[in-house]
Amino acid sequence: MVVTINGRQFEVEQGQTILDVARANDIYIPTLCYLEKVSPIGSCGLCVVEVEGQSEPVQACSTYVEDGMVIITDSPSLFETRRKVLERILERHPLDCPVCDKAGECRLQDLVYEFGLEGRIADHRVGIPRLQEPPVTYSTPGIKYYPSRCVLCQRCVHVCMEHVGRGVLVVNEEGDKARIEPLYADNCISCGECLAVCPVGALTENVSPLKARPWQKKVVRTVCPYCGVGCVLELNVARNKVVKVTVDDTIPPNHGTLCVKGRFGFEFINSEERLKKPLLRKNGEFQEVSWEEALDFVADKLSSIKSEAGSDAIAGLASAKCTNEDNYVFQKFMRAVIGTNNVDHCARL
Amino acid sequence: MTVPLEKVGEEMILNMGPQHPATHGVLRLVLQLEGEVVKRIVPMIGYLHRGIEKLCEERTYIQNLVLTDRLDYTAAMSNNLSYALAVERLCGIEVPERAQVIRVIMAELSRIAAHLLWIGTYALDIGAITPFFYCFREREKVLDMFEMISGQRITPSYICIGGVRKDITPEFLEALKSFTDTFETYILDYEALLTKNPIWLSRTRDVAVLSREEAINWGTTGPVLRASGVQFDFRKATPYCGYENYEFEIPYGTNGDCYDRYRVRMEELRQSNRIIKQAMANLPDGPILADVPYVVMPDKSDVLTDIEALIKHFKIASGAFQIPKGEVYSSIENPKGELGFYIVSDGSSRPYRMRIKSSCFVNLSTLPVMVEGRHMVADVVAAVGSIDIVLGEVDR
Amino acid sequence: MAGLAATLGSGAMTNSLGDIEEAEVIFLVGSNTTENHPVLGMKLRRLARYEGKKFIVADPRKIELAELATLYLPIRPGTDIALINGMMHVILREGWHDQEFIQEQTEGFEEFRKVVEKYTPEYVESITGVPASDIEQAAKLYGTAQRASIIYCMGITQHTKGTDNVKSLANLALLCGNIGKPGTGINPLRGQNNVQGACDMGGLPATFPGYQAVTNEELRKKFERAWGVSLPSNVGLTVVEMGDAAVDGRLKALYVMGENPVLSDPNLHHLEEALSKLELLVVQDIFFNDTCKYAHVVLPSACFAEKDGTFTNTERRVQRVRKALDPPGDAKDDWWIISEVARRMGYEMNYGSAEEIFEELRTVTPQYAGITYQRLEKQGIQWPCPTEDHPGTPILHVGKIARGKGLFTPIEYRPAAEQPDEEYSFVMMTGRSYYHYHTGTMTRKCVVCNYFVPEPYLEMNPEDAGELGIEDGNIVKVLSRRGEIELKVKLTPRVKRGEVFSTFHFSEARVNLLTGASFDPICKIPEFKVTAVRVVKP
Amino acid sequence: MNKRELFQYVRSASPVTLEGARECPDCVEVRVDAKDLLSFMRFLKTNDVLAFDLISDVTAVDHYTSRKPRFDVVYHIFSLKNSQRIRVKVAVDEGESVVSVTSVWRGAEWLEREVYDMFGIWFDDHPDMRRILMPEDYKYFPLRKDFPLEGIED
Repeated sequence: MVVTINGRQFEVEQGQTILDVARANDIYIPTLCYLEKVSPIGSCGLCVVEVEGQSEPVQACSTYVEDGMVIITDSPSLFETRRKVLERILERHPLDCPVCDKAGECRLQDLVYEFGLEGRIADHRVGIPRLQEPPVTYSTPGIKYYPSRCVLCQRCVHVCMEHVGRGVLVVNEEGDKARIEPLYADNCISCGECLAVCPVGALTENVSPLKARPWQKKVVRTVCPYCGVGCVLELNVARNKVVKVTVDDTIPPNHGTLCVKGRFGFEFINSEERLKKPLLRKNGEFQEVSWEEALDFVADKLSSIKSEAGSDAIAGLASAKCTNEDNYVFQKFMRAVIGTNNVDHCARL
Repeated sequence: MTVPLEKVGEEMILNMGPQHPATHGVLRLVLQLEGEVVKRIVPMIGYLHRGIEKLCEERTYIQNLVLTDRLDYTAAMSNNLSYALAVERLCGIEVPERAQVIRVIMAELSRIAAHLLWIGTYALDIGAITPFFYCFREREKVLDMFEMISGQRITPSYICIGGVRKDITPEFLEALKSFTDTFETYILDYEALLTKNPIWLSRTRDVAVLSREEAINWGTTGPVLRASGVQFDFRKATPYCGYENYEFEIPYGTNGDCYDRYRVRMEELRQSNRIIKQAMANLPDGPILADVPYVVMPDKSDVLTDIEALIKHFKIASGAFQIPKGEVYSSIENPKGELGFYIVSDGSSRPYRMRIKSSCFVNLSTLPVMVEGRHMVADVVAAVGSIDIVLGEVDR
Repeated sequence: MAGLAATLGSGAMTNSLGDIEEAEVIFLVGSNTTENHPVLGMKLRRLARYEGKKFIVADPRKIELAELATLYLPIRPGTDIALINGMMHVILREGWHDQEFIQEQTEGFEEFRKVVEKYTPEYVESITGVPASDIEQAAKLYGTAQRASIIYCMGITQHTKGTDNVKSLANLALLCGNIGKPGTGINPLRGQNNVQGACDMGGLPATFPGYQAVTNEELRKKFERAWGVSLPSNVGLTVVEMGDAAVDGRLKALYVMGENPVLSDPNLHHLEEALSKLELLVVQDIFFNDTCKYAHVVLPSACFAEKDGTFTNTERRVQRVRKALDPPGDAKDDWWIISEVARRMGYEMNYGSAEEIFEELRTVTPQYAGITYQRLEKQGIQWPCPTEDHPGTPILHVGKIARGKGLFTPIEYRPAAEQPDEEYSFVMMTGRSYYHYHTGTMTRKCVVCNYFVPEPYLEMNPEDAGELGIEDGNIVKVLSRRGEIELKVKLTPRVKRGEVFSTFHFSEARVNLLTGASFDPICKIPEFKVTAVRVVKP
Repeated sequence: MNKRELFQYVRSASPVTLEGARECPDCVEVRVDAKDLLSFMRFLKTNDVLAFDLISDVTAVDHYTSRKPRFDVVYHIFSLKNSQRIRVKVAVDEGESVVSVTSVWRGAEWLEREVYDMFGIWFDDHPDMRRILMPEDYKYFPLRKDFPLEGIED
């Protein structure tokens, strides 16, 4: 099957949408509600393109290619329609940018900036600024939900239904009063997928008290410390504290999906109860000591036990939570330094 | 440093500054004196070095605008103008007519303010107390006008990339009108005090002479160059902001001494006043900000009521814009001379390299030529004052 | 793991998470995936609900995937072997087995065949409580599928005959030739983030890094040359044996790194007695956990976010862990602490960075030989990866079984060590929950996890509770032959009659006080899944 | 004489081979090799058609790792006669030095001292080559790209 986009021919197969073909050949079509890992949603109407023989522009994300289609992805009238789409959203959008956690990484901001929208468009708009409405209770304490910021792209509804399979969120009521609602809240497993796909600040992270703008934080890719699936995630760090966990959709094994422990379980890193100093038990009581003293004590005690009772009187428990390097050094220590094979770890638990 | 007894009568090293009333800021002069005559003079600068050029590399173009106020803080508006012109030329932004005329008014007003401050303090250096109060009386009026329009007296940041931040109000025009009408007579008052004053003449005539060749060879610009007989002004040579359609002359001296520098600056007051009058006469209507959405900040009143403006404000302030890759050197006629900005952009929202060419820095380097072997300590004070240096711009 | 090593030659997951969707039928046994491996659980839920994959779920509890499964086998705890033998009996009877694969790729088929004869569906029904027709259907589903994958977890391994369970699963896979192809294989889901890595790195009493046996003379020579010191050749003690050795005084010192045995090990009274007898107990961890109460020295270490290194996940993928922030106070990297102790004991170990250690370990570990930090920059590589241009191995045993021939091992069903009787009438299973992780030192500090599951609980069948007059939310006393604890009851139809379930995340009610000392003879995994207990209303 | 004529003239009449010449929006830009810098500068000043007599600025740009000869010394010279400006660039690597143009324009003295002070590029036969803004004994060169913004305390 052959399709021409902006005058260039492309070989395509059955079942591809126009947006897939455009993205495969890096032709830019602006999108808002499009989400790769779920079936096309088609709720925003931003990705409209003109197809020869069709009177109305069609949505690229949900229109499948047919043989001989001629598609235009950019024209003044398309620009106008897309602007109208954005304006309709912006009419109800509150002036929260300075206090919204998502500002700086918000898809709506990028689009408005990209389209260079001016304030003078929607003349019938009432000039009263819509101030921030307080957050509404959501199905998990890990997420704050501001209904007034929602752009009704329904990405969260689709991801919760199709990708996660719990179907907690629904679109409630119609017209102006329509908004997303966690109707089946007890189905929620607080995996935070809705938080991850929300393009605006409607769903924002609620675990870390410290917040940071994109240019104030460092994003480090690492592996989740919990179960064996080994999801790859990104820790957003600001002022030596983990602020948020985000994830890259292209990296296996989890391809952009996390669970509650991966997404929200990072508070232990900066918890006050973390051990900060070596402790040595002196006449029954633990006292904070320097590294020198603690290490000397351990080394001397181990050496004396080794000489008195032999190497096999000492055993070591390695850890499935430490890195390969830690475990390698540990078993090398037990075998080469102590001289025993009494090394095990909790693989059995 | 205590001088050993047998050294008396021969050479003496004298440290003048960096804390000294006559050095117009933290300038330190090391004088090698033989009796009163200055054998050798070595200016030491850097006490007010804040590393503005390094700082500019870490901040976006919008944030750097605020730094430019702190260069020549006696004429902040024209610093902004020079920086704005450089960035606009880099991005190819067309500034609307009205904004250009407002910019001319503001640049000339800051020139008047800077020169009034110079005359006041220079007279004080030489010993004349009263001109200080006269000059600062007018300077106060100019600063009030700045405050009226931008809310700030010294560091207004009023001229921004793409135009000016606020439109001028009728009250401002009224104040400007009354100022320009009466200013001519006040200049006569200053001249009555100084121009023919015998003490003034003896302290400034033939003091710190800089010949025409030396002035050009040393790369001096502004009143120092013009006093040495070179009729050169960037507003005429490389016109910007529409200076070509204003009539004004370039005053210039003959033998390049302190007196000529004084006369050139007094004359420039008149010319600036003339320019402002012409500008006020044909002030066109229209927008005050260029219509370039991706880099020009929206007006603050819109930002508080309108989501598109708020989003644009947020994105521009947080440096989401991209200035095209390239480099530009643009300079204007600052009250002290040429203030040039050499900006190298790597296509991001932060300048890769921002070089600020300051005229005071180069003019100050001519001090040894003016003074060594010819003058005594008292004349050093007159020489330094006549160059009119502001250490903020010299040290950056 | 030992089971798979014996039958197939490699103990790790044969396929990878990425190719599970190519299976037509997925046999999920002993794994509550949606709770313990949530992201994989989501994928399985999608496969079941939207892509029409057929699921056979065998689990004593009616876990979430059971509701989506085409066939749910509510099996009695500890009777897995009988079920699998029953399925194999039907497959052999119907002739669905892959005759040609068995011919070329396996050995020991005939003896195995005789043992399976006896496991008719009716006989299996009497043992497992699963209706005969379901067993027939399960066998039909698995036998006739072109590609069928087996996924199992601790539900299979944590029994006195855990290894046998794994071996019988291997038999089932070999029987139908479900090996070495995408969407097939026997896939153990490792419980923790780097348990696969810890085993690979030789954190086991019997093997050096890369599963190279300690007893093998020539391999030991290799390590002696690498480390410049003579090495012991006797197999060391496992966790459980360490407890016994400490009690009778043979073991004097224990160095615990990143573990909390006082909560996670079975038979805790015995273990506590052992720990208090030790002359030296060193605990190196990120929190002051329960084991630290018995420790003489506690050393603060850096957590995963504060160190560079690599983790190996359940599908043998080695992935980079990067340092995001500085450790609190004086906490240090684990390898730094150990190398400092080694230096003080005369063995020079000065590593500059984790990368240096990795460079050394990949020279002695054949499976990791081709992996470097530079290659891991974008994404992980699945071992075995012998050379630097080798792309990694998503699927093991492709074309040929690693061990040469797949080994059929005839296995008889034996009941669990501790059967319920009139005094201890309930069978208790211990396991993990979705919101918490192992000994809870990490997740109990997080507000979201604590919000949903703040305190320990006991899952109980509503009818059982009714007979004993227990309502939902009551605090009950749970006793076993070794100890007793108090738990809050949570009535749920998920649990069958006569069975109860609890988790070991909570230090205020340590479930492992109840669990027994019996463990699997070969790989020493304790019997967590079957403990006879009595539930009493105080 | 407008910019285009100047551009043609400089290329044609230049005594040394120019490594590069282009017409930027603001002024003509020429790149010269370090060894024939002085002769080219003298040509610019003494040639009466060009008459580049006023030294506007001497500065440097640190390309750090993005280019091999790490630094570019940039001269801006202005002609009072033609009211035109020219930008002359010289590529300099770390540790290399450039000949001083104070013999052509005395005004470059302090400008070159500042370039040394900020970038560490030495200027040969300069009348008074030492730091100008930073203290005499300062060991680092602040405007280099590898110098941290918050400075180095020692």
